[in-house]
Amino acid sequence: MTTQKVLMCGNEVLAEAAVRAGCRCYFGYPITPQNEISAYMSKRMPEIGGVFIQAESELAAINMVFGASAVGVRAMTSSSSPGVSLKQEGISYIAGAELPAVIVNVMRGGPGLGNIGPAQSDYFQAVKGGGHGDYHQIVLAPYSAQEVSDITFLSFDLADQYRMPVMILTDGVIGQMMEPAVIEKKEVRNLLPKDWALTGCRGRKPNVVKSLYLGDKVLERHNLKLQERYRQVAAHEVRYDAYHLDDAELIVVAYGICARLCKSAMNDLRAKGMRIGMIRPVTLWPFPSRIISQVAGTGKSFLTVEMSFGQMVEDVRLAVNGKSGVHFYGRGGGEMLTREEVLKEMERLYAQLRGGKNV
Amino acid sequence: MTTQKVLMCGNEVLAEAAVRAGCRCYFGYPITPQNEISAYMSKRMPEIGGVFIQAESELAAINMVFGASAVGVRAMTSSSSPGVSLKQEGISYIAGAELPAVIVNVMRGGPGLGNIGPAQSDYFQAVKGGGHGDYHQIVLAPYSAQEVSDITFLSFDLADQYRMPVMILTDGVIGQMMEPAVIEKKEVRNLLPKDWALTGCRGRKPNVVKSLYLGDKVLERHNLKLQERYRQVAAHEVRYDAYHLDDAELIVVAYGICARLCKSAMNDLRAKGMRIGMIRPVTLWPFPSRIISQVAGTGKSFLTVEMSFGQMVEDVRLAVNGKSGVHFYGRGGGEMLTREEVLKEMERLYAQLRGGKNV
Amino acid sequence: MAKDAVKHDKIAVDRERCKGCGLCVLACDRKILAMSKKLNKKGLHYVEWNDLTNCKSCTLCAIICPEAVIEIYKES
Amino acid sequence: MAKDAVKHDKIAVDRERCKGCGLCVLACDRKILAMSKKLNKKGLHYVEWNDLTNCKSCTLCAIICPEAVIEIYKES
Amino acid sequence: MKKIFGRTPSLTDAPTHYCGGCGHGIVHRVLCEVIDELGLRESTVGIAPVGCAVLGYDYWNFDVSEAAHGRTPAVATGMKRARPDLTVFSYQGDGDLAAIGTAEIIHAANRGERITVIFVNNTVYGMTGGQMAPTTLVGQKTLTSPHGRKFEEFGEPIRVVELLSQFRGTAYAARTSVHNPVEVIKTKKAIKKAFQAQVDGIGFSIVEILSQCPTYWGMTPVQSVEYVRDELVKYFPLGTFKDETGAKASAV
Amino acid sequence: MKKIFGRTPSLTDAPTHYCGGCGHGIVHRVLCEVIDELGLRESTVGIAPVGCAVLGYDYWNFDVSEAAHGRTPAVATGMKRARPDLTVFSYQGDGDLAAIGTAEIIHAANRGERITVIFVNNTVYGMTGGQMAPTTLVGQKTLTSPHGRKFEEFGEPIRVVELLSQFRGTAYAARTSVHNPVEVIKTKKAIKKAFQAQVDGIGFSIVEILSQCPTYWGMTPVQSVEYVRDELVKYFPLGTFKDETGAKASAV
Amino acid sequence: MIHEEIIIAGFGGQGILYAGKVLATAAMREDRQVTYLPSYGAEVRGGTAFCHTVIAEEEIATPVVTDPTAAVILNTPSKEKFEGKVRKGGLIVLNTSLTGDIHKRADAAYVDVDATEIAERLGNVRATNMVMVGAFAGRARIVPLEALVSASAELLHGAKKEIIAINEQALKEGWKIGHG
Amino acid sequence: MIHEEIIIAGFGGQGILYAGKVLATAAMREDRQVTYLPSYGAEVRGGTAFCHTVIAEEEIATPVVTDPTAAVILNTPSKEKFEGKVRKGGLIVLNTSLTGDIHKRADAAYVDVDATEIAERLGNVRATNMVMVGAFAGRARIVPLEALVSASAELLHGAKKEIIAINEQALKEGWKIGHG
Ligand SMILES: Cc1ncc(C[n+]2csc(CCOP(=O)(O)OP(=O)(O)O)c2C)c(N)n1
Ligand SMILES: Cc1ncc(C[n+]2csc(CCOP(=O)(O)OP(=O)(O)O)c2C)c(N)n1
Ligand code: SF4
Ligand code: SF4
Ligand code: SF4
Ligand code: SF4
Ligand code: SF4
Ligand code: SF4
Ligand SMILES: [Mg+2]
Ligand SMILES: [Mg+2]
Repeated sequence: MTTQKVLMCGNEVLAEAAVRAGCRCYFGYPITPQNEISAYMSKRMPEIGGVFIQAESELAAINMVFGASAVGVRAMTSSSSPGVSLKQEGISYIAGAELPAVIVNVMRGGPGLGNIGPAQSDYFQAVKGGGHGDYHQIVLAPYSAQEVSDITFLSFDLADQYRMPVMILTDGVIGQMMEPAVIEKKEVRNLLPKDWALTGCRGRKPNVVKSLYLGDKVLERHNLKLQERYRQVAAHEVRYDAYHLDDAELIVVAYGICARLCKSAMNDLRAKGMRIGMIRPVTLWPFPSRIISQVAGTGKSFLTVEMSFGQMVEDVRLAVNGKSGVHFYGRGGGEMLTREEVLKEMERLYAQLRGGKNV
Repeated sequence: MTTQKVLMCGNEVLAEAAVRAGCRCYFGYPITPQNEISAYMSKRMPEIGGVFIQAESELAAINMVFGASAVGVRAMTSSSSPGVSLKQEGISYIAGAELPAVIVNVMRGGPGLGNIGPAQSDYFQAVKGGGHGDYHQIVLAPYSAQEVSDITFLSFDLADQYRMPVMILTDGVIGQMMEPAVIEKKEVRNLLPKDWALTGCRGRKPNVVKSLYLGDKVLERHNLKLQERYRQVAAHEVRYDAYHLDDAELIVVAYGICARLCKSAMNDLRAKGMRIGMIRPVTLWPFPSRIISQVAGTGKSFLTVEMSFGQMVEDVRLAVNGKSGVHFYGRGGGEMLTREEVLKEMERLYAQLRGGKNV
Repeated sequence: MAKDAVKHDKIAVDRERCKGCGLCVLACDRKILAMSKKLNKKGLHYVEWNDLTNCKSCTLCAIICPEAVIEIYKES
Repeated sequence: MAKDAVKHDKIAVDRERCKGCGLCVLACDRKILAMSKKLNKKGLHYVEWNDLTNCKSCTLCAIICPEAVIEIYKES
Repeated sequence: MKKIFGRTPSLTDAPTHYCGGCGHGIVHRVLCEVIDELGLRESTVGIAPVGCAVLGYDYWNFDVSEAAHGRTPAVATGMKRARPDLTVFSYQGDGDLAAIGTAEIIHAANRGERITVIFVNNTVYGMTGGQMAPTTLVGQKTLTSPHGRKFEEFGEPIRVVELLSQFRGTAYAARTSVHNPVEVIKTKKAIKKAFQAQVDGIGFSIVEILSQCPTYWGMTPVQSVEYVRDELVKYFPLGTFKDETGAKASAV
Repeated sequence: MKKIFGRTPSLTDAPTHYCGGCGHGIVHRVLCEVIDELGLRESTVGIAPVGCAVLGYDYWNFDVSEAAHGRTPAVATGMKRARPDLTVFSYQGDGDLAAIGTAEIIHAANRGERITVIFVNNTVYGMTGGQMAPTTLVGQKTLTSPHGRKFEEFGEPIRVVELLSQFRGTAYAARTSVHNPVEVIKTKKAIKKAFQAQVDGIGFSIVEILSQCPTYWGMTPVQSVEYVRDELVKYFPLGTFKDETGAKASAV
Repeated sequence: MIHEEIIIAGFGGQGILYAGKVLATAAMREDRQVTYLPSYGAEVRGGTAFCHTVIAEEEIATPVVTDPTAAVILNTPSKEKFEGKVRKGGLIVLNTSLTGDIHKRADAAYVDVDATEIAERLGNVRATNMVMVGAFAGRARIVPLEALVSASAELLHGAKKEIIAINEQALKEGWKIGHG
Repeated sequence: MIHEEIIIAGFGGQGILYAGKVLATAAMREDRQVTYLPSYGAEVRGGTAFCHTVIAEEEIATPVVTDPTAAVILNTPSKEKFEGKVRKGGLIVLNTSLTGDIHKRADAAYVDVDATEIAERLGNVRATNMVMVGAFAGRARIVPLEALVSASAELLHGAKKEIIAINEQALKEGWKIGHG
């Protein structure tokens, strides 16, 4: 594999980027629309002396990740919505035990078995915590094949740096779509050696990996440490794209595949003279609340566009905190939004805003 | 069993109330601090010709609930945090398949294995959706043994009426604490016959219970139907207690065991002349946003108190929408808040509010 | 059986539903069935027969058909 | 072994850690061990012995002890 | 001329979504024939798996439920315990039953749930594109075993009925196949026995059916049935592994 | 006088939290002795279960991980595949292994993971207060089988090593007990063989150890070991069910 | 206004939880507000067992007793743990058979009860808990003796008559000592 | 400015997805923006197979083609499904060997290609897809023939030389027809 431009589907780009990012263990279980990841890994891992296991279930897979990570090796699992629900206990354990791990959710339509269409309806699960307890995972949402690659490299570094789970939250279209990408590492971070890993206690005291904390306030202290780490992540790792915030009267907020449609529609409408801007969160947790909060008020309104019935919009509302109107447009159940309907909605809302009061 | 006052722990009150509410199938798996429910059911169910199974896992238990409910029988499962994480896929399926079901989460400290102390850190999981897809479950949070009983009766009716999962979200202290209660049904609802249930197709067309919806926009339509139902629930089923909202300058928002502490502290401080009020959500979903929104502004501030590092406070913020300051006080990791610390925090904040600007 | 099923007195096949798998052809030890060169609307070669005199209405072809599109008749 | 373990030349028992389960008593076929009437700080009857002459340092008592609080010595 | 073979009432008139030659269609038909012959259509609840047979409710003319992947035995347990008067069967693929659903099937069998399991073993994950399953043969190439399943890495195919027949709760366990009409007829007989075991309240019953997946075996339908006949049955012997219907039934 | 019996280095000096007479303590000790005798302490990673032995890391003087309830075989798989040079064992109770963790243990065995499983079967859920386990004897009263386990409702106790020894991936499978010193010694030997199988890369190894839980059997410690001796071993026979260490080891 | 927050502590097997329940049940039958909470948490096995009982006229804010008005202490480790925690002016009831009679607190009232010995004398050492509860109630006067006796019987329904009788005796003997 | 949104449709086994990938790869090598998306969703088996290819100069908003500028149609069910969907003034390439040559749209341009027959003549019916892609590209002129030929070879790396050669031939013959 070279670092020249390749035409691969998002799932394959993700798999290859993971390999190049040093992922040496992949544990999966079949589910559409992410099967290309397993298929790719089943060929690729043996080539580089890595581990591929098709686990007996998503539960087993996430716990294999726990094991590989506990002995200091970069590990990943991927699935789609129902399978990711099954991983929630495991993710909570990984968070509690301060292990790095990369988890991929290629979202599909829900709830239940739903369908295999592209969706963004697991935002809450990913961002608010589908597992139990006060924990967070870093959540990254790519919107192109190139970004799938970049984010995958980043995910492994972030996971190691902060010793916490990182979720790549994407959807069936990003996963299935082929688009040119250059798969190479772009950012370098200084990472500490994994002296906490279970590598055999030769020459040191035994290490323990655990999330059980007994005794008076012991678990609370552990939690406070985690909370402090989450604050650090929130302070340093927020990522987003912003367009035309200065003059925009309507700011669209959208992530992943939706953001592509919105950006294109925005460009068209700006060409017609409409002052529309956009914020595209790349990290969904930590959420780019600060920038939203900063631009809120000052005569701007927001439109959140999602392929769900309204999840991220809550984070937008929390950031705006009443200073501007926050509108929502979305579809769900595995239906893909079209560029045209998003454009129409933006146009309609913009006209309405201009026409009347600042709704 | 009579309807006289009994002294039982919350878990046992819940179990007995479920039986009296017509629950005929209970499927559990051991986990502290809710084991009294299983133990009680293992004795009680055989007495009334009901079903008790200790399932092989929480996953099996929630899917047994799915099965019993699909054939039209009232069914319940209970667990505590890690076990409830394992049920998330099943809950999403139940929601998608429009089945009634009652799920109990007696929360403990997390994340991961955590400890078995009382906690409120699964609020997000319960309320925002720990499973995949755009769905909701009704979430009820009792704060006394008596309310455990009342809410249990209500849960089965709500589940049947709206054909959706209902979660009783409580914690180790409410579950373990004994307190007098009268276990009897207090509200009557007109419920429709379960003509959708799988009871054998004699004399009718076959029924199907499913959450898979294939074809163009079919799943979206199903979701829109669910969304409409959720709006109905939100319009009709919000429950809360409110105290002194008229004159309060500081309004405390707390649920479950926390609300007891806060109420008592509020009473003490009011006796000292401080204008403190309180809202105690009984339904966490649908959340009592309207009342909060109504009283917000008008010179009032809010203090949310939780046994977590801040989860419900987001719903308070969303409801307040910037019209008032929203403060947070909480502890986590299975540590129980004390009445004294809550009182002190209320006092401190109240003084600060009075002293200066409306923070 | 759909209206446009092709019938004979011993056998009827719903050609439009036939998936052309050929399992019936394999099953018939009298070699009565064969795949048509023609395609049905789905674009699949369906099953057909030429001479049914030897057909003993043994139902073997129908028993193996995954689409359940074969009916068999016999003098009563 | 904790400092306050009660020692003899053939056997030593950490009485404070003894949980009084009596499995060692059962294991010793020479009936050398017995439960004390007295309690340790945890409030448990610990194990004791009277005459160790017959003790053959066979280690059976130590092998069964779930708390691993028995040490055995032997002339080398 | 009298019709001596046609569709049975429990089979709806819908065309299937299965690939040409797929064994699922054959199994559906004999299953429905058994239900009709036993007169159970109006008291039956079937459970469709997550797998190629997920649309079972389109083809079965009686009450049908879906279940989460692998959990049909738990769903069936919930149903049967709640309504012992119903006839409950769970229809499962090998990924569904022998991978993610391992715990559920073992415990349902061990508890002796009075349910019937129709287990369609095609040695791959059909619905998701032909991945390796717990029943994939050693050496068999699949999407996720591109060089063939290696014993050293992924073990041997699991023999499900042999395993389950060991539990006292299991009343009936057999393996059949649908690669030719004779085996189809045997399959039907086995399914009938399995349902009878349930109706008689004897215990858990299961029929494992070797079934061709021409698509993900990369074969024509004809090659695929020959592969069942020549290869699959070597590792997965056909036969009855447990049958307590006679003994206990008379006692009932 | 020379010390001929004392604590082994792999056993920390911490007092246990176990009830008096509990078998876990005995198993811990012999396990640690084996690790030391094989010189594996510095390359071992143990996995503590969710169960009474959850605090294993307090007692084991080597690297230890926790795992979610029932998932230790998956965690062990992840570890061993990632770092084949480590010695990995999973310590599990009967609730952990035979109920919630059924799928994980079966597939780890079937894949022939080079891990060692120490399976402490005390026929109840100790940590959560004495509920019925998959290994609870028929008739045995527990918190959730107040009138004794009924076969008709909950089946028979699962015989784990018999089941697992059937997979070709399993290199060593034995059942022992710790109800008297002789059996403790046998247990130690079995554990040693099991670790040796791992070290030699032969396959999956498991030792099931019958262990008393005086607390939830409602017995004194002495009664509890007698119960193991007189009752438990009748249903759970002691012995070696599979041993490929000799054959394959020489080939390695 | 009555508001008692009571810790009862000892080791497992001393019937600590039962003692708390008897007290709580008796108070409930007297139409008091009452909560009872067993200690559960980190250390399940070994160590001390204890429970929280709150008896009050007003709604009870929390069943968790952090600042006890009284401690009923049945063994030495519990004495070590709770003697210092009782609030100023509070009440400490000691089972002197096991704890000895050293009083570390000058700002609390003590009732010394040779409870284990009394129970043994009554024919069942397991009635120690009832002697202690009786002594506490005799002093604190928040529930009448009769209510305790019938609560004890109610909670033991199905038990042997002799045991019920011994418990009654134990409560009475304790009460006498507490009442002074 | 180039902006083509192309549907290629036929039945499974006709190499529909491969055809789309060849087109997309060729366009990428020409430094165009390009996306390719196989249809996935409800009906996995049976029915038509199709894919979406978008080739443009600007960033592509969505890979999902809802309003195609062109449809490359390989069989009758696909004709039924997509002929009406092509946008006004768009291009429809028909494999007349299977679809026949009836043109239902007056507001779209047609290219009729006897593709199956041509492919059979070239010695491999499976090259039908390349004939069709060639014809489309010959008409639409968004990628040069050479780019298609090398993309086809690139994607078949490891395949037999004859097959690659037949594909090349098929592209060329198609191109000629499209080019007109
Ligand atoms: C929790 C979960 N994991 C994975 C899937 C994806 N999935 C759908 S069907 C299937 C397995 C199909 O294989 P099998 O059970 O053998 O049935 P077949 O299609 O071969 O008949 C899988 C893994 C899912 N829907 N849910
Ligand atoms: C997912 C989950 N379910 C349940 C529990 C509660 N739990 C803790 S230990 C345990 C089982 C203990 O039984 P066993 O495995 O037999 O071990 P023992 O205590 O008897 O040694 C259970 C169910 C948990 N922690 N997590
Ligand atoms: S009925 Fe028998 S003989 Fe007639 S076509 Fe079918 S298989 Fe052949
Ligand atoms: S078996 Fe059925 S589907 Fe297959 S070719 Fe024969 S008639 Fe057609
Ligand atoms: S060493 Fe042997 S003889 Fe000596 S006390 Fe122990 S068991 Fe008895
Ligand atoms: S076996 Fe150990 S713990 Fe038990 S009584 Fe003997 S010395 Fe004490
Ligand atoms: S993929 Fe295999 S199992 Fe699924 S329908 Fe096609 S042939 Fe049947
Ligand atoms: S409960 Fe049972 S298994 Fe657990 S420590 Fe006590 S005796 Fe041992
Ligand atoms: Mg299969
Ligand atoms: Mg156990």
